[in-house]
Amino acid sequence: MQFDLSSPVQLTSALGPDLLLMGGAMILLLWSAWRRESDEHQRSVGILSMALCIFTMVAVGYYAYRGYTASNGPVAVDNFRWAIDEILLIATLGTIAMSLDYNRREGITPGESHVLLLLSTSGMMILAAARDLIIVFLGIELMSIAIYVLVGLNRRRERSAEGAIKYFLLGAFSTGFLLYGIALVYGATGATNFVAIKTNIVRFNLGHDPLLLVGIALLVIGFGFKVAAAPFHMWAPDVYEGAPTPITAYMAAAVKAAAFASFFRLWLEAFPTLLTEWHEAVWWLAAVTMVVGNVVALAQRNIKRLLAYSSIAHAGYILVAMVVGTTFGSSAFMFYLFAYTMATLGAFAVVVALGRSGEDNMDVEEYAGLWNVRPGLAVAMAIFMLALLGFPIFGGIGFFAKWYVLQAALEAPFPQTRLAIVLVVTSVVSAGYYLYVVMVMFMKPRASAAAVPERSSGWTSAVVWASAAIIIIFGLFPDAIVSFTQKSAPAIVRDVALQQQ
Amino acid sequence: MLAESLALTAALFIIGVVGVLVHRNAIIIFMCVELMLTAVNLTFVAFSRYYGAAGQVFVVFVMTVSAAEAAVGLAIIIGIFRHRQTVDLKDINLLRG
Amino acid sequence: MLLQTAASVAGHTSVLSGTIAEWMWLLPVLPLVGFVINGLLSLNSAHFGPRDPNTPGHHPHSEGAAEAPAISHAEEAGAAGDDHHAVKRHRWAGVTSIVGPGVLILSFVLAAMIWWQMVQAHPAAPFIQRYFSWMPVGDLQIDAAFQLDQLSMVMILVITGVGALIHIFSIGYMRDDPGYPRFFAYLNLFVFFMLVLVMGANYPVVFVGWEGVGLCSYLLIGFWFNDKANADAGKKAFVVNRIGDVGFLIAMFMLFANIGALDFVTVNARAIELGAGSALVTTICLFFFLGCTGKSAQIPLYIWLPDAMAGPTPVSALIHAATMVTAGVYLIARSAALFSLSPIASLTVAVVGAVTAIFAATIGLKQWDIKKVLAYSTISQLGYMFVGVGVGAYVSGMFHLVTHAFFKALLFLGSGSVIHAMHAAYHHTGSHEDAQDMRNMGGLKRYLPVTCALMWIATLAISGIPPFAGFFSKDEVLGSVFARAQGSTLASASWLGIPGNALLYAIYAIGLAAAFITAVYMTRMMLYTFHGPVRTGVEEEKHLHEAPLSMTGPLAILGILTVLGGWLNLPEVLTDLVPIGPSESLAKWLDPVVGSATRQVAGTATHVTASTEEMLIGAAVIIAVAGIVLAFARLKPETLTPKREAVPEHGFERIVAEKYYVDEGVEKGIVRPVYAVSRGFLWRLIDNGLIDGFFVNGSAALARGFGWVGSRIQTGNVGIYAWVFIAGVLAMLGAFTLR
Amino acid sequence: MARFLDSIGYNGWILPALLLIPLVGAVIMLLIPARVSPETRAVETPAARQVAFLIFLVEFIVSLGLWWSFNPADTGWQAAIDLPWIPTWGIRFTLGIDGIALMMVLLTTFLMPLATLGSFTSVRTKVRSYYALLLVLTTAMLGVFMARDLFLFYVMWDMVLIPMYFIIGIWGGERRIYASIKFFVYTFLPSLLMLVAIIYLGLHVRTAGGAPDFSYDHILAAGGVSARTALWLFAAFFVAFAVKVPMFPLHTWLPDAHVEAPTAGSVVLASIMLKMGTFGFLRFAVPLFPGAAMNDTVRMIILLLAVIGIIYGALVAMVQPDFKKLVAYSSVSHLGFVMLGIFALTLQSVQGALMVMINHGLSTGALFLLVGIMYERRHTRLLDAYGGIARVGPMFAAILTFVSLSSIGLPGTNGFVGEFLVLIGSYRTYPVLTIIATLVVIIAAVYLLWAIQRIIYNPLDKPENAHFPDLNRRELALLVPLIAAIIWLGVYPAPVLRRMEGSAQLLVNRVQAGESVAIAGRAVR
Repeated sequence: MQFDLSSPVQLTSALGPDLLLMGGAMILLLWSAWRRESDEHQRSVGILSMALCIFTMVAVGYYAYRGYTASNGPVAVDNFRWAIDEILLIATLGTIAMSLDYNRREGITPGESHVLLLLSTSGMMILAAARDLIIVFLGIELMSIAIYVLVGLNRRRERSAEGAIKYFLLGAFSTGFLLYGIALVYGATGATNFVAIKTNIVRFNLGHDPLLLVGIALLVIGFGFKVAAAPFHMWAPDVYEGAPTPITAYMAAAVKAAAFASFFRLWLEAFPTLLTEWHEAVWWLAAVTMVVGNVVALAQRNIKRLLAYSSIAHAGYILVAMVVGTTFGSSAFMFYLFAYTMATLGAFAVVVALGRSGEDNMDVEEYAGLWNVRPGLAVAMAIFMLALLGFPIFGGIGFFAKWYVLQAALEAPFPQTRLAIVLVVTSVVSAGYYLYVVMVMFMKPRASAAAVPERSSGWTSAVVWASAAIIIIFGLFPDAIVSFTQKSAPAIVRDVALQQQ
Repeated sequence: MLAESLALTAALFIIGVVGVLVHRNAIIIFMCVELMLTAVNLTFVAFSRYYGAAGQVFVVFVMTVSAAEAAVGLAIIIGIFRHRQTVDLKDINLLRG
Repeated sequence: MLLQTAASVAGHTSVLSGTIAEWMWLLPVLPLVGFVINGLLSLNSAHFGPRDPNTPGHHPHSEGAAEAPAISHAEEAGAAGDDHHAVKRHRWAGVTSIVGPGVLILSFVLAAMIWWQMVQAHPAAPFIQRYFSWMPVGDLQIDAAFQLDQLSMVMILVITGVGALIHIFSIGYMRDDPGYPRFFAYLNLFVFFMLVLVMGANYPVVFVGWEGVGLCSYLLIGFWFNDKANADAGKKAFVVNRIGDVGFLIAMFMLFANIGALDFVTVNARAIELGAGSALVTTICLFFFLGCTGKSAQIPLYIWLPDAMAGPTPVSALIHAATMVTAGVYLIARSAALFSLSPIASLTVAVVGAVTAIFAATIGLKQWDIKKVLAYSTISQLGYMFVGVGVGAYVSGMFHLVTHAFFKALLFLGSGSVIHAMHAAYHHTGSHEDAQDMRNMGGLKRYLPVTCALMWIATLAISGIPPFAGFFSKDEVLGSVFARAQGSTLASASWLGIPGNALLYAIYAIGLAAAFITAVYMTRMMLYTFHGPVRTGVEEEKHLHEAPLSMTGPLAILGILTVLGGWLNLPEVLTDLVPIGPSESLAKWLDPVVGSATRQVAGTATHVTASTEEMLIGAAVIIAVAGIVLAFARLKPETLTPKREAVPEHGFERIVAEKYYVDEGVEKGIVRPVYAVSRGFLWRLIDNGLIDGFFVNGSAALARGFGWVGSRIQTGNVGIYAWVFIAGVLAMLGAFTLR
Repeated sequence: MARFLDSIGYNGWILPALLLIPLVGAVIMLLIPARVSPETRAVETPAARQVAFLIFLVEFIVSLGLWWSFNPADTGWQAAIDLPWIPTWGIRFTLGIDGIALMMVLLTTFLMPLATLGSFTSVRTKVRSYYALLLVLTTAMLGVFMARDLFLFYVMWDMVLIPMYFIIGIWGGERRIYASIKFFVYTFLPSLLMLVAIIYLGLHVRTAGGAPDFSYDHILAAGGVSARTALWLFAAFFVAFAVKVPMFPLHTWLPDAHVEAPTAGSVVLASIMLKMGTFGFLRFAVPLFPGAAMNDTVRMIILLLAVIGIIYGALVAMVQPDFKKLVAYSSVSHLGFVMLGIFALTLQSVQGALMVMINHGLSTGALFLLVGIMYERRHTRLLDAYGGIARVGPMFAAILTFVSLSSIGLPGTNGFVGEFLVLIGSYRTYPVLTIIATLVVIIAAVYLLWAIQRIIYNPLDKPENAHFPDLNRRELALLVPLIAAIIWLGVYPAPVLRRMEGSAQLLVNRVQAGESVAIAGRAVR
């Protein structure tokens, strides 16, 4: 059926899953505030939140299955949104599972942490749905404010607090630019609804209106900050290192995904006709991000920082899919997000599993000879590293992600061969640090003094093995996901793509 | 009329940006960010004079959100102050490299 | 596989098909079997060699010491314990003594039977047996096929005959060596490859033998490998031969590219398509000849042969005198059809041969090592053969090849028995004198009468004194040079601007000169070895004694051959004077193979007039006699001092004694520079420095460097981040607005 | 034999079976029960190596049927299978072999058991994983030779890297970490460039459904990229393969990788993985872009590099103090012959190139096994540490000499057949280069004879060599098959040549045709 978004009731039902998650989160919040803080408490809250996530996933699945559509309005109802939602929820699920163990180890007792995650996720879901600049802003803020808190969650760790303040200040700073951009676009086009913006641009032929262009530029900056694209990435390494590891995973996976989703939708729905205008800039953004992320990662010795830079690099790869700006690009984008989320989640899960209280052992060298003591984790970590590297078979789905993006880049109306080359070369550079991790785990002898890391409880391992399994299985038979992602382009992009070809 | 107001807001925004760039005290920086947001709000208001209510609505949203942001932000700043007895960002650089 | 296919492919129509000749594949297979048996026996490590590393192989400054079994006893004894006279024979020595020579005798018998069959049948065309397809690739069809004709028959007889004798000799000579089975394994393998060489029906198969014999000579020269000098000599031989082989290969490539086939029948048939005297055929022939210079130790590739004397003496006799080194001559005779088309190539062959003949002869004058003398005389005699085949007198070349095989084998084996005796003597007294240096010999005729007598026969033969074999063959060669000078395609051709006939006269003169020198140094060798006072030493003298029958027997047979060898090809002038036998029998025998080619070169005038020929013969004999007389007159064995008191020569003598410093020149001029460049420039600079250091690791380091810089910018100070952010903002605004 | 194979539908299942057996084997390896030895706390799996050997043996025996089931007359794909894999991307799981692939497959399955046998005593730690990796590696290599889909080919091509990376990095020598990462990056960069080219081709040729099509046959049939584009694509493929081969300036990963890798690793690297490069040229780079590959300039450059590599490799090998490095550089020289043969592009030269590929696999494989044997006994590979070994180890000496001779290319051994055919074929098209290349037979003799002289000849003056044990049964068992193969291919290579001739001829014709087309096109333009 088709929602008529002009009617409040139908709008509400169109937002069903998001509201479900939000409402559930509120209830959980109350419930968790009800009882005394204790580890058992935070665990039960966490488990309930996970249940809620799964419930929401089912709801999303149902919506997708029913193939709802909607008239033009503040929110979109299309597969793109559902796909993103599922990815986000998977990431949240994994994060909560990790934090269950992590919080116990770090003595973080308040159960609200999980609820905050849920709230942030609901913000992301709204962001994924948003088809109106106001909603975009709300989504971003709902997401970000929760994360500011989560980063500083571990009050006892000074680094945690430092990360929080850095993220907060810079985040607010960038929000300013984003908002200003929104304001200017609004000023130039007189609309905040994506489709309206597009139509106005065409109608009044605003192709070269400086106001609009500056607005778009500021929007690029705002989103660029959220997805940690160079040169707006400086916060990422520090914040990722400072934040509690599960939250880092959450930021690397979910935040990036959500921001990208909105970025993508905005660009393909509102500014497709300006492709020639923004293409150049985003091209360079992608290239610079790939280079900076990969090259600087080479110098990292702290696993969390290393993964932070790797996530920056991957933002670059995803931007390549954006530059393409076709249906193909969007499905490639979706596929890549999925693969990337899985690998990142898994990698951080391993880090959590191997972490010690106070996160004093984040140095990669700590993993020396890991293979001898915890072969399972070592192999899993190797899989994640190879997946991030985009290596066939052993890297499973990671390779297909890269393959898909490359294919999209080369299939674009005007093929992005140069960008593809940059992508390829930087990927080789990335081998320098991904394999460094592998090398340390498998080829460095374990220091005799080093203690054998104690087995982490089931939840983290579950995340590790689940993501590993998904990576490998879909790495052998990616067809299901491929066909799904091919369906999941933003509704409007399709005809855009058609226009272009 | 629009041009002047836009110029004013732009000036305000830039002042805020420069403030962020030159100051090292977390609180002041945050104030400067707020200044930027205010500039944006003014922009919305200015535009909404031509396009109707949407801009005004937006301003309301922004103000609410920034209020929430301020609350969280100050909490975070206090959090760091607990650890370091300072909010001078120059000294807050454990995380680097 | 070889066997079955051989049986199945018997359907070849030739006068020889269905006869004993069908079994010719057995000729090489027999030695191969011997090789396998002996080879397996030799792998019995307990007796592979002296086992105790603390008794170093041989006395450093006596290469000769490497020779004798006696020394090997010493080592074995040293390994075993105190008893210095303990002889530790290989456990399987008995078996080897039967198998090793046995297979040779068998294949000689078979060869003789086949030869008799050929005498009966007189096949005009070669008898070819095709066993299986070796390298079938498109239009390149190379079969594993053997070819039997008069030319290969001669070679087969020489190889198996002389080979058998030398094998028998080796029983006595090598019996007490711990590596006895290995020795015979190598020897058999050599005969196998040599037979493949002469029986191959196409160039690639010949090449198999060609390199195979090279391999065996490598293995046999380095037989006593635990002396570095020997191993080096072996390596040198192989490498220098390889240089020649490159020529052989390239010649084959050119043949295939231009004729499209490599088997002799087709090549001979279509050689003319290359165009008589064309540059192409000349190039092909010259490349082939390069191969020959390597294998047959001609200038410039002769340098390996003297060192090859490091091998056991029977090896020197078989490989480095009788058979392998003559392969080059055989190849040219085999390719007569090609060479006869190219006067320039032929003249080159002749010139190189002549120059080598005189050059080596002069060096021979000053050598003290008895085997070195023989080595250089071999080189010089090979020069004669090349002169023969060079001037298109293929028969004379082959003739000299055969006779040379007889008398040079005799000389080597004789020197072998001398060295054998010397070693025995030195070993008994435990002295470490050089057993091969003539200055330590003298007066041996008293102790080694048989050897002495037989070696004198050979000496006279090589010096060209009638009626010994060498006289006839050498005279045949020189005579045909003279004949060609008077009228032939060569005479009318011009070589590097020199008119052919002048050149040929010069070659003839050089030949005579070389003959004279030959007579001198051979006599010198005999004098110093067998005559005058004994310089061996008082104590040693007691132990000098003649070799056992197993060694003298073959010597005797070779002696007979040396005497009668001339009858193979008596010149007509002689048979006209005194009817002592059929004339020109070898020439007639080889006519089906090389006749046409010879006529192609010589036209009608194959021989000079009888009167001229008598004159030439006279000159040759006079020269030879003069040489011997001079030697007797000038050389005073009495005044000679043993090696240890010997004073080094001076001036030109020194240069000659040092072999004109050719080896040193090669070492300094080629070997060292190549190594230096490879190590210093190619490996260190290009490989490690430029490619690896600069490009590969350099780029990696560059990336890491940038990474380091990037992470330094990440100071942790938010202020900086904001600035970077703003920089990005400005860039972005610029990207959107400035166009 | 052939009838029996047909009766069991051999051709229907053999190729996937060959890919599957090692994978299953790898799983089996990991399932082998391990016990922790009380004293050394080391995980011990005594059965592992035998099991691995058994699996490889089964693989070889199963693969042996191809020899008979292969029909030399048919130049098309044989034992072909074609299954859908990722339809939405037009990627299919298609396998098949022609004469060239046949020989490569057999070479692989023949060498792997020997390589396994060769590392029985040398690999003592983490045995199970070691053999599991070897098994996976086998699957990948076989996949490279069998793939008929460019995507599948690429996946297999890269799949080879990881096991080898671990084998070098975990069980390698002192500088193993450097060597492994160098090997990986060195080969990974160009292979990704090739990936871009592959995608480009796949998009250029589309299926009926509009999805990109990576089927080799279709791409081959389609052709028709502009000469300029073809040049770029060829360049991408060229770099990927040239590094693997390795061709002259891109060879420096090889000495490190070979020297640091454990014995089996070196054997696999030299005998099979280098062939993947030349195979790539024969199967992809040259036939897909005949215009570009046979473009006079390109061709001349490649031939020059090949000849430089031939001479350069030999000269550098000549001055190596380390025997393993020497053999490694000699590989550079040998593979140069292959490149010369391929790009001289006459039937003889191509056939010769194929022979050299096989022969190099056998001889160099044997040499590396011998190096491994030496190393196990004396724990050094420096030539000067040896001398006079022939006295104490006659069998070792005899075999080393023999193998070296085959590597030198002595007639009667396989080495000669290959080099002879390459040279005689190349002479027809490039006489001068061929003559230069021929010179290497001298240098080859120099470096190898000098090496073996310093090992087995010369005085036995080092006490530690005095008790150098001769080959034991296992070592004989793993060397004798190689020697047999060396003699067989040297004396009677006709069966092999006959099986490869069809494919070689097809390749030559195809390229010459394509070349002429390209030239014609240029003329028109």
